[in-house]
Amino acid sequence: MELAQLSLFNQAVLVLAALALLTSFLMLAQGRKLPLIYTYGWQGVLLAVTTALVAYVTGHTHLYISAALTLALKALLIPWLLHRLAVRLNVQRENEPIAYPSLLLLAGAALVVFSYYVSLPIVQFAASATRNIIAVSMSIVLLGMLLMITRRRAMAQVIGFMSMENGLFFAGVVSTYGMPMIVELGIAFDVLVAAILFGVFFFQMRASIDSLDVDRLNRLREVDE
Amino acid sequence: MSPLILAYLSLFCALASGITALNAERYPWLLRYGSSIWLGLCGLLAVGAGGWSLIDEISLIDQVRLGLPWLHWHLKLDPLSGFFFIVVGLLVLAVSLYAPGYLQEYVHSKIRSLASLGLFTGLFVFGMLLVLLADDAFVFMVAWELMSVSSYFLVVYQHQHSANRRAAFLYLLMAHMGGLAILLGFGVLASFGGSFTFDAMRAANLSLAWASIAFALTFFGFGMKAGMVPLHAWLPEAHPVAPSHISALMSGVMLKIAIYGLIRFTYDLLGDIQWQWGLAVLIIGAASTLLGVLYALMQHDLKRLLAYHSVENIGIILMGLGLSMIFINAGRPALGVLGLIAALYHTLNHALFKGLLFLGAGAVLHASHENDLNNMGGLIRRLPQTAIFFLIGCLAISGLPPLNGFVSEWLTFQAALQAPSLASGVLRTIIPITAALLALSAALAAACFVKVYGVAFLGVARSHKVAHAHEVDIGMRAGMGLLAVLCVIFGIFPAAVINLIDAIPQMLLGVKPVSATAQGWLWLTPISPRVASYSAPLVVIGIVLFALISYVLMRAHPVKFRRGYPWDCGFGALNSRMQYTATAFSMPIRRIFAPVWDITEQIEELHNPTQPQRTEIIRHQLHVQDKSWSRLYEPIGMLVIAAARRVSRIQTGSIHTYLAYSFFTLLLLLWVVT
Amino acid sequence: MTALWLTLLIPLAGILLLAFVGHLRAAGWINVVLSGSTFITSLWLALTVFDGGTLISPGRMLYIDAFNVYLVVLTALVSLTTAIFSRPYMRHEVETRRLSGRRMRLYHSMYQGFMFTMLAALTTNNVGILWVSMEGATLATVLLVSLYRTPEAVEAAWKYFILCGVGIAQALFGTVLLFFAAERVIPVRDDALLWNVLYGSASQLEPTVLTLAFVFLLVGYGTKVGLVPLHNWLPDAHSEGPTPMSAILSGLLLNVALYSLVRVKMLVDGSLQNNLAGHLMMGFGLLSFMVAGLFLHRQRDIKRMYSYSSIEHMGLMTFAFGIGGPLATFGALLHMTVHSLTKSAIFVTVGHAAQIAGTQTIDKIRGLIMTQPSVGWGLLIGTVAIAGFPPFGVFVSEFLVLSATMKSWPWLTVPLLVGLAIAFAGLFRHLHPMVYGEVPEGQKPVRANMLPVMLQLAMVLWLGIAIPVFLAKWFEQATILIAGSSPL
Amino acid sequence: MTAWLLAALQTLLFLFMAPLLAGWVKRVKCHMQNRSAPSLFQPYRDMAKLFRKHTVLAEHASWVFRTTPYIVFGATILTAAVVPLVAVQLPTTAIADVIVLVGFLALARFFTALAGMDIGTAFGGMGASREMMIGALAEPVMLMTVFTMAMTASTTNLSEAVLFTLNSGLVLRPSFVFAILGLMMVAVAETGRVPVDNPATHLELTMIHEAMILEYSGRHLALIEWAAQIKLMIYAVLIANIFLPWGIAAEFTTEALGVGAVAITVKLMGLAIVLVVWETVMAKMRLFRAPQFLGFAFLLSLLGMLTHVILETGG
Repeated sequence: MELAQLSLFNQAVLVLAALALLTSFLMLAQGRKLPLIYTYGWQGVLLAVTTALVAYVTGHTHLYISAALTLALKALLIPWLLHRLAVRLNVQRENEPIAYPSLLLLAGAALVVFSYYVSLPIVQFAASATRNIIAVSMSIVLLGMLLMITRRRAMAQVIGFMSMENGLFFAGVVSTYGMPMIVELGIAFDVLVAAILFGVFFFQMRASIDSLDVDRLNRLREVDE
Repeated sequence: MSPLILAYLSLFCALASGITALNAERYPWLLRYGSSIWLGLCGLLAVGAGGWSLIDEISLIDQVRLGLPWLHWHLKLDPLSGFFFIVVGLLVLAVSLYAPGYLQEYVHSKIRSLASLGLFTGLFVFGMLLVLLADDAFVFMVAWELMSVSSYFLVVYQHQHSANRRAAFLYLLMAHMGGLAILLGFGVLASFGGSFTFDAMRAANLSLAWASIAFALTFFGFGMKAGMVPLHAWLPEAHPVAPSHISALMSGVMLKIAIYGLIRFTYDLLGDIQWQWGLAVLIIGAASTLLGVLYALMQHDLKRLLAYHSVENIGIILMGLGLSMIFINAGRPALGVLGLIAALYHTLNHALFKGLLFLGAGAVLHASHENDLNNMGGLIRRLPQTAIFFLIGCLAISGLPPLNGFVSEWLTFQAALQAPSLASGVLRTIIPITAALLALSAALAAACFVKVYGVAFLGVARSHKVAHAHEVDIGMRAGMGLLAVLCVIFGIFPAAVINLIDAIPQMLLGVKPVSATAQGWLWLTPISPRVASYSAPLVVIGIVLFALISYVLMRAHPVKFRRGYPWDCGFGALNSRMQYTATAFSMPIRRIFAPVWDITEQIEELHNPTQPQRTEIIRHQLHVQDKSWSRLYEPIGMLVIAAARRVSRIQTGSIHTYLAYSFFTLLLLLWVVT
Repeated sequence: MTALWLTLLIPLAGILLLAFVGHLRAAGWINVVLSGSTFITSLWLALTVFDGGTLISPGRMLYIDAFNVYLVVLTALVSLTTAIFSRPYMRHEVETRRLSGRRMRLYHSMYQGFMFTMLAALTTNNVGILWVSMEGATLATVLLVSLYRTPEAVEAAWKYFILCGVGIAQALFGTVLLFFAAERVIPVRDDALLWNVLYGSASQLEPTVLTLAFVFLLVGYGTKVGLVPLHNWLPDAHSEGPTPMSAILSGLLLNVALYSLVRVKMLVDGSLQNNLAGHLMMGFGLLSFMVAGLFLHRQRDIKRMYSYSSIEHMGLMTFAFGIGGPLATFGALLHMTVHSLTKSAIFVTVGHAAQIAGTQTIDKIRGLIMTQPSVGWGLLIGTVAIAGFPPFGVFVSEFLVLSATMKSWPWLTVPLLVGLAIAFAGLFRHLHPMVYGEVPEGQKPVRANMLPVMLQLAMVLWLGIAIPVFLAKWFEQATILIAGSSPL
Repeated sequence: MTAWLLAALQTLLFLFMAPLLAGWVKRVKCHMQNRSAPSLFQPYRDMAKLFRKHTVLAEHASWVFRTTPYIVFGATILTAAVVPLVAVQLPTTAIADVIVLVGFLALARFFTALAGMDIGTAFGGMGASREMMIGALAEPVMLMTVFTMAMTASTTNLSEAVLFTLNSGLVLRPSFVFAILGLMMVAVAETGRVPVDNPATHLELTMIHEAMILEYSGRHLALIEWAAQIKLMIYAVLIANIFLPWGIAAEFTTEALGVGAVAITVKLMGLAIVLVVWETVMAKMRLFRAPQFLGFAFLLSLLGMLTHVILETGG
């Protein structure tokens, strides 16, 4: 069913979802740390607004709470935490050279096509309004993983991990209008603790191998002898 | 009071002997006397139970509420297991007499834990007896591997030397693989029979293909444990390193439990036997016989030589079984029974004389702390009675007429000689050739044991320790004496033994070997008096008669004896180094059968620097290696290590590759599923 | 019901209590007392379930049936024995200056935290809460892995955190899809994630969505179980963390992950007609079994070697659950119990062996039997048991799994047997020089409490010889639940 | 009872004829090499002299050395009792068949080798080692010829085999031709005749059988020599009676026994001549050429068996 018949709010939801996907691509190509954190922040904002819109459109009041939670956690608290860490570890001006950025983006596009292909059988059962956004949410998850695989800096990997969590949260919102409240709280709490622990780990890595370059972490291997 | 109760009592005594030895650290006499008495009791009861069930030809079944909830332990004592009960019982009895004396030396050396020696001996005997009673695959496997594990702990008892550790590891690895193959064989039968009890397996009707697979697997498993040629490499490593009375038990009895397993599986569970199986068993048996004796000839470590020799005797037993399988399939059950009787009789004989020889080797080791033949010599004067028993053992194992080794080999020959009655021409040619191989191995065995006895006991002592050896104590001599007497008795009265054994073919094949003892106890006529007959008692009477006559004549014309120097071609001053050593003795045979071994021989001539042409010292180094190591065992080891190296490339250490692994697994699965 | 609440609340209280008092010398004893009381309440819980059948908490938040109650008891038991072992072990670590007092506080509270998350995962009725507690378990142990602050420990912790985080994220997506499929069928929105409700309406769930959900959950929880392509974090995490933690990680966490995987498989089997879930699990299980067996041959570090042995056994269990027949399931359940008991006993002796030799590299550990017979013999008999030799229980479960494979997939028994032989060769090749041989100079026995090892090996031996009737009935109820029919 | 008496008589006859055969061989050999020959009864005189002489024992010799001559002689007598010399259906042949006969000879060889090593000098060891090598290679050939005979006559009992060849009349069997040649070569190797070992030599390094009994003297040497002569006669009688049994007495009437005695003496003298011709023509082989010699003998007996299986039993 093409865009025209959808109500204005539905169209807005689709636009915001597309923008969130765009932020994932931006993060994929972004070398510097601070813009990376800000893009992640923007992705959080977009997801929160989409959730609020979906709540308004479908009338599921409890979605407002999870929207607020996302906004507070993923748009403000975690980016602020990461920013503070980047400044204290003075890695904010580091520019990580990304090998073959164009190839990476092409791979990202292929992932989006793949996740659309994978989510086809699910789509016809989904609720009408947010049906085809499931593919978008799945591709945000896969792009997050791709980001973690391709980046050498620990900070970039954390952000990849966090954007994956965003994708998952968005999938929950989109396909089933959010999970039961107790589960939402649990997930939010876990993500927060994970972020704190990442911070702790940054300092431990700095202390032990005095660099945040993940490729330096290859002492435990069995391939050479 | 039934044989089964006796069997349970003997099992209990075996366990008791293990447990009494538990605090042998503080009270060493507990191990030397306490557990040995229990072992002796266990041996007696085992012989009683076995004998009773064989004579009355009854088989008793029982269930014990242990094991899996739906598969309680099924136990059964029938003539076949009764016979093997006797074999185990006799040797355990002899070892229990022998052990106190032998362990005296272990008690004083502080570094080894006596408790583990006593405990695992008890468990070892318990495991063996339980295997014989097992009537379902679960108990069989539990007892089988209990036997393997406890004997592993005994082999690794003196674990200071790295060679012992390597031998023990190889032994446990091959025992484990053998066990797994047997488990798979039982699995095949169980999947057709419905459940793991032997009765269900007997009822299972398998297609020819599945039956052959099951047979191949169990033959591989039992053959590995018995020490068949391609899979024998662990035997000469493991048996010599265990304490001598344990290697006597292992070599004498544990190999027979593998033979029992093979007979139980092929004759009892599989039922209709194919001639291809028989041919395979015959050929592998012949190969084992010949290669076993050829390897044994090259050894100069006494216990290693005896261990290699077990490979030869197992080969003879396998040949007997192979022949009987071929005849049964060819519709000649009478001849099949003859082959089976020959195999069983040789099992009993081998247990006796191999046990005797190992105990003798232990006595020599105990007396002179010397294991290498090239340092022994002249022991007949230092250990007179051990020398007599060892001589009887050597005569028996070389298959010389009056003794028991000859009778079972003679029966195997008679079975082979009936080949013309078979239909297929191929078999008619192969069987005589294998029989010729058996003859060659018997003669080589005689050569080997002339070497052993001649170098060890006769001639002049080659080392100081051996020159001052002292006779072993009464217990050890009693153990050896018992086995020697049994060897002689079973050699002189074969007909009586065959009467005892004929309950087994009656049970397994439904045919009694009536003709063997038809002519009364005096004659042994396997097929018919016309075809072949051998009367051992008359031969012995002839020898005794001749001895009397010559004694009387000698008494009549006494002649003085004078001791003089042996002929030394006039050079004078012969010393002990001029005698033929074990390596020298086997040199001709080594040069004839050279391709059988990996021989590395070096002769270094050290010249005096001042006069280059005069050779100061000539050093001869010889290393004879079993060919199966370089052909079979090392390649497999290399294969596994190479595979492991390739596989370990997965663990590259970089987190990106790990993430990539899970990412691509997810994508692959998603692609597969949709 | 009170037993259920107590079993959960005691560890929770433990976290807070030990957070303050963890650095004291008595902390070890408090830890033991807490684990002991959890074990007693879990026994009490087991008895109530054994008589009264499945138990659902009033708020339908907790759900106990035959399957997870035996895992709860097993978890509590192994945590008790490991706590007993960890008291002297950790004091030795503190004395030898490898750990500071402050970190002991973190260690003890996280120990109880780990217990709480695992018990919660086992007892919860809500799939979402199951995911949350699995994530909680990961978070609790990640700090323990990097307790020693060596570069290797930090690296292992980082990899453990990232890989398990990514894995768990997949599982979350799977849970979302599960909820998506369930929500369409179950009217009440809030109990669309409850196990008992889901089982009730399993047949109406949409098959295609469920397959996708199962794939994500398989990859997610499979990472936690340590199936081969996803196993890379496991050897690093087990070898770098403190030994008590490796014992629990190896003995219990893998079981809980497999428990959740089997729960999902029961659900998926209900709706799908074909046995796709079973085939996938068998494929992964067999692959892990073979590859881990080969890995054993190249190990340098003793704890890494035994962690690969855990991967191998988890592979065997996944394979058995994959086959799915009553016999295979009974065998897998028995194998889970016996493996946990033996593996944690082995890790206890490995810990003491490492302390005796002062290092974890296999080449430098020599003559254990001579230095300290209890440790040497414990390690030897433990490895004999884990290698699957008969008198011990591992052989019985392997015997059952092999006979089940022989019935349904005869040709698969060959790789199984080859795998068993290779794994056995790998284990014993390294064990032999360590346990036997002369004592290297300067090697002194260590203060060690071998009671837990004796206790657990005796239990494994008892299971090997004769499975007690009540345990058999327990497993039988669980098998009926999972596979539908009873093996007896 | 007369059968047992006859058997005893035949054994005694066997014992006392053996030195005569040895004397005859010696005599023919000397004529062949146109040397003046000693009298036929020289071996008897040597034996008598040796029985009266004192015995000198090596200083380290144990009881094995002293009892070996009696055991060797006893075993050889038992073998002689079993082999049908003049008559066939004797009860003693039932005591042991051909394989047991080979076993007795192996027993004798075993103890001689042990005695050789008992002295403790290099020669004893060398002789024993070479004797066991030759014995080991000869036994399969001997048994292969026994198989050929047993397969044709479907019995291993000597008298039954002789009766079978007797009753089946003049039949030319290729397998028997090969078997005879094989048995002859084995006989040469076993009794230590020329190509393998030179009985008349005193050069220690070349002799095999002589080296083992180097230290014997007096009564022991007499017994050992006698046993060797009986062994030579046993092989000759085996070749003669099994493969060319014509003339042997089938029943116990006096004229049949007379004819049998005459027949066997003629056959033995003929065989002796063949042996002597063989020995003068051949020269002693190097020790490690003996395996080829015995390998060839094994090939002959194997061919004998194969021809029997393929040709004679009709596939």
